[in-house]
Amino acid sequence: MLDSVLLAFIYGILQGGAYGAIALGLSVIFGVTRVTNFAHGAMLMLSTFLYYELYTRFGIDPYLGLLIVTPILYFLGMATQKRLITPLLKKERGTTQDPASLLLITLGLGYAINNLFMMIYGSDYKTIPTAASKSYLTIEVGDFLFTTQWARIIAFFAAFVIGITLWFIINKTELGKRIRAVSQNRDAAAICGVDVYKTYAIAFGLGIAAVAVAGACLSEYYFVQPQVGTLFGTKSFLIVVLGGLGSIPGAILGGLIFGVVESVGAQFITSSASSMLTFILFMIMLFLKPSGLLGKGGKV
Amino acid sequence: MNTTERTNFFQGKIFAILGVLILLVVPNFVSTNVQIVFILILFYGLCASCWNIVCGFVGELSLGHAVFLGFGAYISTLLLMDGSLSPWVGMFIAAIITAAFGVIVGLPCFRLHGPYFALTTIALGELIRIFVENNEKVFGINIRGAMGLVLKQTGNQFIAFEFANKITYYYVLVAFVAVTILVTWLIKNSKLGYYLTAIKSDPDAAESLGIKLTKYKLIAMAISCFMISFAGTFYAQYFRYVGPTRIFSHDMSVQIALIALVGGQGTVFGPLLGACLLVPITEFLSEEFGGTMPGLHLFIYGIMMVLVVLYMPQGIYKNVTGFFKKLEYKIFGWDKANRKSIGKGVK
Amino acid sequence: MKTRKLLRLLTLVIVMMLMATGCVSQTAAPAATQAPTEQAATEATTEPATGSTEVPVVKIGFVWPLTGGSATIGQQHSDGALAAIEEANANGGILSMGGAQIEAVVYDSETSPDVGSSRVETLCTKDNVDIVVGCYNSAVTFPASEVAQRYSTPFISMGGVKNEITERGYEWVFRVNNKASYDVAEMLKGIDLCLTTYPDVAADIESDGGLTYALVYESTDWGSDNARIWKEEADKRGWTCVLDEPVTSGQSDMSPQALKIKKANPDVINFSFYTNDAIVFTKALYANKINPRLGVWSVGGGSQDAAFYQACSPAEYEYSFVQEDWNVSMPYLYDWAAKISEDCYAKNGYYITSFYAQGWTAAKVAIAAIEAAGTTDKEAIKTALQNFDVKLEDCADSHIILTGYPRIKFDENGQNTYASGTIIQYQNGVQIGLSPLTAATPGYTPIIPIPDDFATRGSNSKPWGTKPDVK
Amino acid sequence: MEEIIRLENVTKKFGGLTAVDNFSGAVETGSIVGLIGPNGAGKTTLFNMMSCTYPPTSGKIFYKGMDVTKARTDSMAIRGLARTFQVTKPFGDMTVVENFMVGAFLHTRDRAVARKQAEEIYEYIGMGCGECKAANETTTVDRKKLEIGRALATKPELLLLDEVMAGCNPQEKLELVETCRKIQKSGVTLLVIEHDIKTIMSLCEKIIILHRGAKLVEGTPSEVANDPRAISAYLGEDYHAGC
Repeated sequence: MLDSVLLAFIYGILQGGAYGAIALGLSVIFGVTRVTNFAHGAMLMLSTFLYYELYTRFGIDPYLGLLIVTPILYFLGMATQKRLITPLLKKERGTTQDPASLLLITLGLGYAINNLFMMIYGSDYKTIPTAASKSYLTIEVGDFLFTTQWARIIAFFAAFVIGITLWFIINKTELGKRIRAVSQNRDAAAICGVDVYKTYAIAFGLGIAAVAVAGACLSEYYFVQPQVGTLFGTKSFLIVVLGGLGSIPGAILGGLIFGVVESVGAQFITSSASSMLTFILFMIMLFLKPSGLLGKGGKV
Repeated sequence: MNTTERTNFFQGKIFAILGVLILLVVPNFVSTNVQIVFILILFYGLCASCWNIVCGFVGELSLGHAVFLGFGAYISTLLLMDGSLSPWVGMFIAAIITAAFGVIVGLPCFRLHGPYFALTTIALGELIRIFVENNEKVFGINIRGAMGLVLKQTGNQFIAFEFANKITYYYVLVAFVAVTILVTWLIKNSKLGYYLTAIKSDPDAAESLGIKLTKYKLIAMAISCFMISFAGTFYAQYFRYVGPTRIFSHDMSVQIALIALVGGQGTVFGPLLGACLLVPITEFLSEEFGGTMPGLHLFIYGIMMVLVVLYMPQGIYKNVTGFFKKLEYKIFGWDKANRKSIGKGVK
Repeated sequence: MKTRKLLRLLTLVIVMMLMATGCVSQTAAPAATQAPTEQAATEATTEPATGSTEVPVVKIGFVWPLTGGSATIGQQHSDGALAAIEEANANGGILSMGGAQIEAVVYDSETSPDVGSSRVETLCTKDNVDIVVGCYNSAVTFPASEVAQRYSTPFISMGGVKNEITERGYEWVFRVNNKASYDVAEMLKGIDLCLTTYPDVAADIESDGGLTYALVYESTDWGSDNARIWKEEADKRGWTCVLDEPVTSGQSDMSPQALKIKKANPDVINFSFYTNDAIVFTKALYANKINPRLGVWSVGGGSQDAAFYQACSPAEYEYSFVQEDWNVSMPYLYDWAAKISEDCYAKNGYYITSFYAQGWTAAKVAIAAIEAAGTTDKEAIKTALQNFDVKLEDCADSHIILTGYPRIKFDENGQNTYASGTIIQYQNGVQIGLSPLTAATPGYTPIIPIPDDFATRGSNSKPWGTKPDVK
Repeated sequence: MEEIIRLENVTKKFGGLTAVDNFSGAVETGSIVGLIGPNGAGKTTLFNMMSCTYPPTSGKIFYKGMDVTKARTDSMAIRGLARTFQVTKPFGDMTVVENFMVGAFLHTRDRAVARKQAEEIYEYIGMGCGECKAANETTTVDRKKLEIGRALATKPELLLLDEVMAGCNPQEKLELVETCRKIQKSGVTLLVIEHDIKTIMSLCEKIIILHRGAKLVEGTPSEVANDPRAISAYLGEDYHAGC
């Protein structure tokens, strides 16, 4: 009994790390621009398709493909902010705030991207059969057997690498100073000579680049399929809110909690009931402390 | 309010009246296949109008409204199947239960705003879907889990809400839509409507004027759930099958919301207009290209959404009515003075 | 002022009249032939048969899930059905109707019940097809077939296994493929075969307190239906259920489920998943070295999909049992089936699967029924279907039963009682037919108990789709 | 004279920051009181506590003798307390008159009645814009007036005005002062936050100076103007000299 719970806990942690890696970008984008990017899942899916194309056409492993895809997604993120969100922010200045429009535009964008890929690729489940997905890490001590794909372990550590990188960029660089300034008070930052919209675009780009890295790890062991985005997109939201919107460690912590609850929960109740558990956990959290576990207080 | 406006009732409304006439009369003369599209237009228009009552006026984005649609469908159908109760009665019971459920759900949810509210509604929708899919029985009621509810065909029976031809279904739906539009209109022109618009604009200021935020939001929620439950009953009776995977789906919720938003949230006719625009397009695209280019119609949904938010943040309602008004002036040559008085009516 | 008002009123009236006439003139033509209710619909369709001298056209409507959860499967159905029609047209169309060409109208159900039934309605009303074929998913087929019943249009159900589809007394609905209860019965029969082949294993199980099984299934109509029937049947045999695990579709890791199974330690695992979950589940079982002595039994679904075998390595599915919804030995038993398989590979890049064969057979049954009726009168087609009786051995020219059912004959409910699948086991990566005997690969027996050879498993495996060496 | 609102030892802390520190004071019915002090002195925080936007950390608030420390914001409006906001909060989707109607609906359900009252207030306030103008298209001064009018529409007994004259030119300020006087004459008690010392000195009967969250001086305009503490902390020597 204890064995299986312990193992479930470890599997949950591993899975949670991957969730966290995906959710990080979302958290950063919200923290800086206050935009809830409903197109996050779609961006993830888009990146996995780019890896898939690179792999099937040129045989490039997604871990290598990172070098190509991450910049592409970074610019895609910047373009999204510049072309779609900034015009809305500019329009809203001075008039009454309508935060719904920011939700809607990303929702529409996500819907469009998801279905565009459905149109192009159909809904086949594609896989990228690399070495990392085929080789397993196995620890066997008597009855105790822990085994998982290397790709999953890499995804777990990727969460921390992405997290630390983002944290470093935001807290330790000149660019980060601007980002922090803008996220705290956009008008004051503008007065101090920070190009607010450019900084927003960079932050959005960073968030999307982060999801591209997570996409590389995911595409190593999961499917490449247009609906993958929706699956992880919804989860990412729950995770980010649980951990605290805008908090980098919060996103990872939220991911780990989700993974563990799903996995350990399934040992005691049926799996489908356990997937309800995560939703319930999310809603309880929201009603008790809407700012999330590690989020800063404030009105929601 | 000047005299010309009163004497010319038709002024500025001619195309609206024409539109209503088309919706009322044309389905009589078209093939069943076109009637189906008309039914879908009104069905989605109805759902979007109900969504609009709470979300359009209060300004929060609910992405879980399919839950209430499903509640209506399930309760009235279960009453029919297990209680042999006519859907005409059952739908009112369903409506009351759904409204009560809406209030219970709304109580904690309305404490949240913006993305938090939207995400909670998504979570709620998924939660209910998974719950229904995995439970055969709830409180001793046989909800039949993932199998869904299947209505047996009994022939053309008014009492059982079953008709041989589409046109009868259509006119039943017309009645539902008319009631919903009327309710929306009444709300918009009453204290409730003013309060909701105030809450949407600025909750703090609204509260300082003595508006009980939660109370009025919940009233709107109750009305919205009450009405959308009728749409649910209609869905069940029309398709004669309710499956949790579809009716509680996230896609359904998003579709309802998108139609209302494209049409124009917070307006009386906007959601219906949105359905008139989007449903025929998507039906056409999915019929024509569904086999070759799956997802095309949903892609169009997404693109429309982005364009509307960017260029017509109020929805197409304002632009469409504006266009038809201009057209009217051109055709009928109304003078400029009148035009000004018309402009006054717009907020 | 007064004249102006009058003028306006006049214009209004004229505009409205124009609109009204516009509507009428647009719709007058179809309205005359397509007025609602069924007798008008038959009127419209009899037109080509009676009134024209040029080659008439016969229309068959298809609704498959081309998007949504089971899209990959629906695509294969569609491929098969279109290939069947192509072949029929090349052979001169419907001969009894003077070589009428067959036209296929294909719609996407989006794996959604309401869309599916709307599409069937469109087929019945707008396209005026003579027969409707679909829709794979039980949840879609169920309401969709009712629409066909309402429009008195013959409906050939293919793929949907829900028992109730042909248990409603609908005279216009015919199901070529098997019911869910047949699926389960076949699997249980397969297990019985294993036990009778190896009495020592059976004795071991008996001494350990009887057979235990675990059910893992996606929490949808199909999955839970299958689990329910399995449980009912297993209860009759006195087997013990040690795990009943519904799983929400779309899992990215099934290790927790694997742990649970390991703890429950069943003799048999039965799972029903579509492609994505089937892949993740199979990988997790293998990684966790779960080795039930009577093996892992899949109801089909994802395990019959080519995509599954591209994603999983042979070691991962080695020794697993699959209930295939067709006779897997068809391409080895019949030359014509082998040729169709080759053509399919040349065109679509895969050898025929159960889904392709199902699509093919359903289309062929529809064509044969129209051929037998000799007219597009729906009543006649219905009668032809009711009297439909074709045996596998008679298909050398007509190629109807690509699925390998011994016979197609519908009972009073419209169910083809001869529909059967095959229980296969992967041995060295090759599909070995085990049961029923007509589909068994000669010279093979099931490998039971499953050897504990994780270190070497799959090292000699041949690629998926390799023809077994018939001993 | 009767006191309409009374604060007893009210303290408000935001985290480590003490915004209002042990403040006690009262406003008499029918009077017009000014609340001044440097930025960050806690004026708006006091307003927010009086209108029950948030409760004080400690201390008590009495409105017409009733303890309202933990009352809800909306209930205060029904009791007769209305306020304006420093940063104007018009209902941008509505016209000016409709804004007033929202206030008027507090005492009526009838739309026609509300509209009539709103139009009366519109005349009373003397807005400079057209009736149909959307509220978010108005000028600064009209927005300030909109705030006042909307509050007035709830038929208050106590009106809290938070810097309604900020951002207005001298001419407009004069207009607003007149409006305030008119409101006071109609029987409404006024509590005014303002930065323009000259205006407030001429308008108010009593003035309270807040400094770092605590009450520094309280008294008539002339008393305050000559108080050395007030001069050193807020008014400055110049003002004293100029007087």
